[in-house]
Amino acid sequence: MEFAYTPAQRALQKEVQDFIAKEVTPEVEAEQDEIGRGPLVEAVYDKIKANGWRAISWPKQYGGQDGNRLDQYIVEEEFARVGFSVGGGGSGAPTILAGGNQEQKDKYIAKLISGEWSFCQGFTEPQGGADLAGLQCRAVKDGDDYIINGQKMYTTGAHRATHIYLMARTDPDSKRNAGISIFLIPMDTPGITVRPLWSIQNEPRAPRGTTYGENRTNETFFEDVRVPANCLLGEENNGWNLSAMGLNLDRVGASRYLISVRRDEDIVNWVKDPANADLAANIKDNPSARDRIAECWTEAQVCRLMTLRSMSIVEHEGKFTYEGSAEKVWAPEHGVKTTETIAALLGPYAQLLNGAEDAIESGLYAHNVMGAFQSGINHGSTQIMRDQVALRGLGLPRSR
Amino acid sequence: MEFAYTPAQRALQKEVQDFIAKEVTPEVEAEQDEIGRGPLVEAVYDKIKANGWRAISWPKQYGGQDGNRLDQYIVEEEFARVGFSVGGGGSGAPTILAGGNQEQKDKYIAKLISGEWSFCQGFTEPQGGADLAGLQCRAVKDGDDYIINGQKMYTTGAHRATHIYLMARTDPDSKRNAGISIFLIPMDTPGITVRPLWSIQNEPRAPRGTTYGENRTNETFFEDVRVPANCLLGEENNGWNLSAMGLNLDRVGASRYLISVRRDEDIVNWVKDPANADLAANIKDNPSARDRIAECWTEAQVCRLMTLRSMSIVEHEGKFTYEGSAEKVWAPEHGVKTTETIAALLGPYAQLLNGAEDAIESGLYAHNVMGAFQSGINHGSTQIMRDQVALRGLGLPRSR
Amino acid sequence: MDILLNEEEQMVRDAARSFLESETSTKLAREMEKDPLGYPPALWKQIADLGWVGMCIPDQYGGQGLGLTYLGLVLEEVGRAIAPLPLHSTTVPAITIAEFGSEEIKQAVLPGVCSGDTLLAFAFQERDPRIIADAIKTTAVLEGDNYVVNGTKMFVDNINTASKVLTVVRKPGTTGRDGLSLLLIDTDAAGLTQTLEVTTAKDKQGRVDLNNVKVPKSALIGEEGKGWPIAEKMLDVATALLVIQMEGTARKDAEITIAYAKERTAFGRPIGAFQSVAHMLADAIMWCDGAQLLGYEALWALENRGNAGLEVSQAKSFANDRLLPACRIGQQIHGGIGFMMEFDIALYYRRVAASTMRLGTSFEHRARIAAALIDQPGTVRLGEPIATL
Amino acid sequence: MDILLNEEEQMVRDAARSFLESETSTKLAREMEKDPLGYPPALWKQIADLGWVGMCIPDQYGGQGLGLTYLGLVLEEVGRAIAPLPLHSTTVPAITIAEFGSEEIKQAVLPGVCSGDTLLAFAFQERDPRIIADAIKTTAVLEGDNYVVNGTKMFVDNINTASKVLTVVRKPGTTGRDGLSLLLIDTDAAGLTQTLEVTTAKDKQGRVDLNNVKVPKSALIGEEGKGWPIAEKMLDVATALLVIQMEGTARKDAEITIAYAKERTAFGRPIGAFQSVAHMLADAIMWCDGAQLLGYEALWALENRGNAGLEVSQAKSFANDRLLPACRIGQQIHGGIGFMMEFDIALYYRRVAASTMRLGTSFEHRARIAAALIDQPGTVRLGEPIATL
Repeated sequence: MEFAYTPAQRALQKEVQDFIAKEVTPEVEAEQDEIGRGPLVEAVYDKIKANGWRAISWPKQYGGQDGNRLDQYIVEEEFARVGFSVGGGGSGAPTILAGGNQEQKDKYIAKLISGEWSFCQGFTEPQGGADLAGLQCRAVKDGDDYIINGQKMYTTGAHRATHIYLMARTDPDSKRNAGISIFLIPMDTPGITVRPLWSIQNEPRAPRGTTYGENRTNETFFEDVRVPANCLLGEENNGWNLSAMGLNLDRVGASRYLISVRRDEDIVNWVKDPANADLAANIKDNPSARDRIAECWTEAQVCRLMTLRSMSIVEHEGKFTYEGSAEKVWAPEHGVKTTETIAALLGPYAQLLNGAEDAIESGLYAHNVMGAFQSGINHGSTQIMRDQVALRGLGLPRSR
Repeated sequence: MEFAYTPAQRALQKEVQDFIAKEVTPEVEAEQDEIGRGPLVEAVYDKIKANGWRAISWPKQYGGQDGNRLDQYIVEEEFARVGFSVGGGGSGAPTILAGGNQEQKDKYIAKLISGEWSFCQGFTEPQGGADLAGLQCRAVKDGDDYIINGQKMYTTGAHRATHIYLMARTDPDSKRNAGISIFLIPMDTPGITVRPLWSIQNEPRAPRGTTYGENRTNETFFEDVRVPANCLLGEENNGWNLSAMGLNLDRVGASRYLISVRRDEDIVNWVKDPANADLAANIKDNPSARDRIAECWTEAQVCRLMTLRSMSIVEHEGKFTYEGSAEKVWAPEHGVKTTETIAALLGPYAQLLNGAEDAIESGLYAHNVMGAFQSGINHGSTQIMRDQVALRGLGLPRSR
Repeated sequence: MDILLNEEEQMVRDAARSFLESETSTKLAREMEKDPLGYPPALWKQIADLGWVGMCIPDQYGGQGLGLTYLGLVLEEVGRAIAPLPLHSTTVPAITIAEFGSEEIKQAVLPGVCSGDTLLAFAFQERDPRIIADAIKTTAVLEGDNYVVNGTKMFVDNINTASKVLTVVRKPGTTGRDGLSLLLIDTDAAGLTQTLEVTTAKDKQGRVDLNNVKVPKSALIGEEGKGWPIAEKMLDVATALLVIQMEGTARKDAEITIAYAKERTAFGRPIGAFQSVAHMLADAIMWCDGAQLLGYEALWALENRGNAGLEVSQAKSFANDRLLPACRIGQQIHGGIGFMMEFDIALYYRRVAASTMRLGTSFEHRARIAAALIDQPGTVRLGEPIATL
Repeated sequence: MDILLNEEEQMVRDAARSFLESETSTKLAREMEKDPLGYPPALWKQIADLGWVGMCIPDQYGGQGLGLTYLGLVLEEVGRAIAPLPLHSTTVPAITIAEFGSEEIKQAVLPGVCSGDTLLAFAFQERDPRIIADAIKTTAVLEGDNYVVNGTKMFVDNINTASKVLTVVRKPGTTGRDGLSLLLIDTDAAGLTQTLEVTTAKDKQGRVDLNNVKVPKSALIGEEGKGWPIAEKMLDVATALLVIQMEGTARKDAEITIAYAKERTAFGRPIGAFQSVAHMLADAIMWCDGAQLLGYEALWALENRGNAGLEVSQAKSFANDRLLPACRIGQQIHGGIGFMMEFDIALYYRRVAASTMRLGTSFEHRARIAAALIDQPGTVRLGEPIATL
């Protein structure tokens, strides 16, 4: 039971903080806000990569440092706080490492963790959200190739990604979970079309740091897309198991943690800032508001501790039973609670979006109201996660 | 849309209030607290009966006044506030009126609504709580009689009741809901044994007015209990439908309403009472406590309005779809919330039970913590009630 | 006591619903979010002709002289349909003028309101957005026959199309509830500038800066310096009507979601067959019911009793606390699609979210409830009137 | 950073669990509720011999000199087993004496504590039960070599069996945090009377009336008038330990309920197969996990850092708010049987309910958290230490 970082971990954290203080200048931040990943931002990413920080916990042979997950977490947290995503490999690379053949590992992993390549996820379809097993996108073997037809929804980042991590049905007679395979497909393959889906954060655009502030996701269409057989990840018809692994890994970590708790820190710091004395007085001097802020803060600490528990389990090379799912219930619901509590405290100001003259913090809190609930839907709804806690954690019988 | 009583209703309410001010003397209250229904209390019940207040909404032919349900509600509320139960007939008489034959109506109803006779409920068994349909108590036809064997749990009041309203299986081959019948049986029938089940309110005894403050319920055993066939209510094997009707009627009304909201009033009045200035200051002057009290109060108003909605539906001779079930979700959950909120505000005093020297209000709030949750369990749990709202109110598919 | 709608009330509601179902749509609501006016004048004229704008205005000024509950039923339908109409923002000041204005002002203003020719707005909140008297800093100083007004009003709904704005002002040197007055200010007065905000509802709330604005003495509603009870009543009327309007929106959101839960399948059955989904929807409907019951009672009490502040604050704090979660359940059950700009359910969510933040936070309303319950002598009893302080 | 238990910690926990499983039972717990002492002296002697009482007391006084987290693990098991042992109430003042007492007092008192011969109690709360300095009204006046103590202490746990009670007193004329002192008072001193309360836990909390009680000067712990930091630390230690003890009880309650939900059938299947029941149980376990994680961190911070008030108040407010509902879920799922006196689940519920009410309400703890977060300069960040004020 050790609740503090080791001196080495502290030193790493400090090193990253110093780097950020020096490199993430107001100019870089302005570029982030205005155009996203422009030249200044890319230059910072290059330096991050040069420092080996994108892939501390990855094997050396793929460009990592054979380091541990907690060091990676420390680095990720610091960068996530300034809007940089340095979790090398996204959600695709861990699955390739676990389930790919050597050729695929050699081909993809180094490029993914360096950030040269990136995946978008092609799981959900118009007819199915949570129930991935009901998917209809088909991949039909044709000689040494597969021919793919279908439509994917919410392929976030598809317009920037180099590849798609696609789930398709390879056994047309299979029901539900069986008969599904994963394909790794370059986005420039002929027959792939990406169309934007604009979110409620689009007009006006949510400020940086908004929970689910993405203004855009996509629909991606596959029309007779021909790919070579080596695009198949792992065994044919084993995609369900591979993807389940990816989803599990997706539920814990710095970015998931921070999207649920950033507003807890923000509101306290906003209230304390003498520059806001005017509007914040109604919260700062109101015991009832203070009580609710303290309640949210305490819950945020539970989010933090649940995340650290997961990190500790990984350190021990232990197995998750329900802990990851519990985090994915607790943290999103907490994020919503804090968001709505702050909105209730700010009252009419919590309506004002980015660009409103009188908006607080560029409309951050108002945009958060529009986005926060999404973290309880994406990557496994809180309902499904509670089922998992009950089923795997408590050993209760399946309710279906 | 009329949210006030008519002048006639106000006058009735005033008449009852005046009666109570005069008749429910401190001596009567002391007797209630010490021995329950002693001679003084019985004398008041006799006067209540003489005033016709036990059965305003019942047909004149059975001793009622052909009055309306809202008048009955007005009277019931006033008496319930001082611990008198004047809802004539309990939960048995309405079912007999609806489903009994003329002989049974003539035999039972007048005596039930006058209070001369009373029923305890024999529904639940050791193996089944919510799932009444799984019951095992058997009634076997033997000539003109039935012979009954089985065991009933939570037969509250069985040691005082003159009769039991018993649910037993008459078709041994039937599954679940079918094959169940209702019997009306005198408690002094040979073969019936009543054993006390002591509740957590027993040592020490909960003070009057505690939500689920009953110190005792019972197990009732039936060993070769022989009853004549005319004890059967309605048709053989139709007991499920009859009892469902009774349960519906049981979910609304003054007593259900009051057990959920009494503490909302009590805590405000306790805080305001100058005699409590000492201990109440920490609540009275604490904006955070005031905020929570106001929140509970507002929810209590919703309980009140849901009850009035039900009364209005009855006035219109309308049909309930989900409104009764909604009340039975909302009000018990509210009662628990208020109880726990008050306990959180009172802190250590909310531990002190009846008889503790420093107990507040004879330990009312502490005993309420031990009892309040029971109102979300008895007569249909909140889970089952929410199912009903979804199924009948919203037309959602059955989840089983 | 019969809290259900009577036949006449049902008729008004049904008529409003069928009119709005045929004449408006969520498509129109979205178009109006981008429209500089924010409402279609022809539709406004139609509802004025139907008598909705003048519903609670006495006949002699062109109105129907009906009680506030009727207007509530219409606004519930406006909320349900998300009809882009400045009805709430016009009727609230009009009702206030009808109750407290001079005969001269009533004759000058109200017929135009009832006919649909004059749009109004009302302005109470300032930079400190609390709905208490202390928050009023905007000053009015009498100079000759004019008041000279200085200050800033915030969150003034539909200020862009109003020709007059009923504004709460303070005599310099006064504090608290003393010294407040209400002035009906021309929106084209020199020194008055407006800045529209960008809100989650994408409505037309604006900031109004008043810089030495000259307002004739005759524009005073009520007596000078004794405006607090008028302002409070105006806020109470505005708040109760807003509750019932937002409840209409939230209920429609829940109904759409219930229908979706019956149709959408996952894991081989309609998602509404999952107990967790069914229970969420049961909660959503019960929360709408609670807001509706409290809202109706508040409107009824405003119409039939003097002080209905308790009922109003109960209704708004409950609506704030429960209707956003009710709509969040809609989002949760719809999944990703509810996050998409073009999908209707997001429109309902945005609207209700914004309404929960307007006209007083739950904390403010509960502070008012607590003061009514605790800070005056005597005991309380549910169902008995309790005056706010 | 590794927040899981290490091997040594696991061993301590496992040993405590297996000892208590073999030596205690809920039957014993119920018997002790009616017993005048409230605990079995033989069992107490056994755990003293195992070193539990002196776990955090330095070796030179007969203790084991281990950190607070180890005692926490033992008390978590005591809570889990509902073992009727005055361990919490004795170790808290003993630890305080070991940290702040004079050498003379330590030598006089601690060896007897470690051996199990001396039971202690501690007394902070008064009629105004808030855990703030202002609530201390009990006075101590130095007259010659004795303090003369007058006042009333409330909710003093296991006062009936303690031979000494560590009592927080005030110098007359002082206010707030100034002028407080701690005195170790003999419970058989003339003028000290105790009155046991009747609590939902059916434990031995008592009121202590002090009427001109003479206490020798040598009984002072720390410096006269500078007792607040000592008292605060004592409360923090007591609170963190109580959190983890009550979490042990609540977790066992949840485990019993989970087992019940697997066995008990309704409508043709185990009730745990109903999604609503499954989700309730998932919540109960997550709430226990949250209280455990916060509780462990608070104990760790008390052991390893100076000011751990934030962590303590986080843990207690969360435990108060969530562990009673966790046990209520146990009652809800058990149905009527949970309301019966003789059924175990009611025992767990009563115990946790009482613990949620002791040593500070959620409102008090959150006020402390808010002050730490808001009322000092600088920014906050989760995971970084923040001192309470």
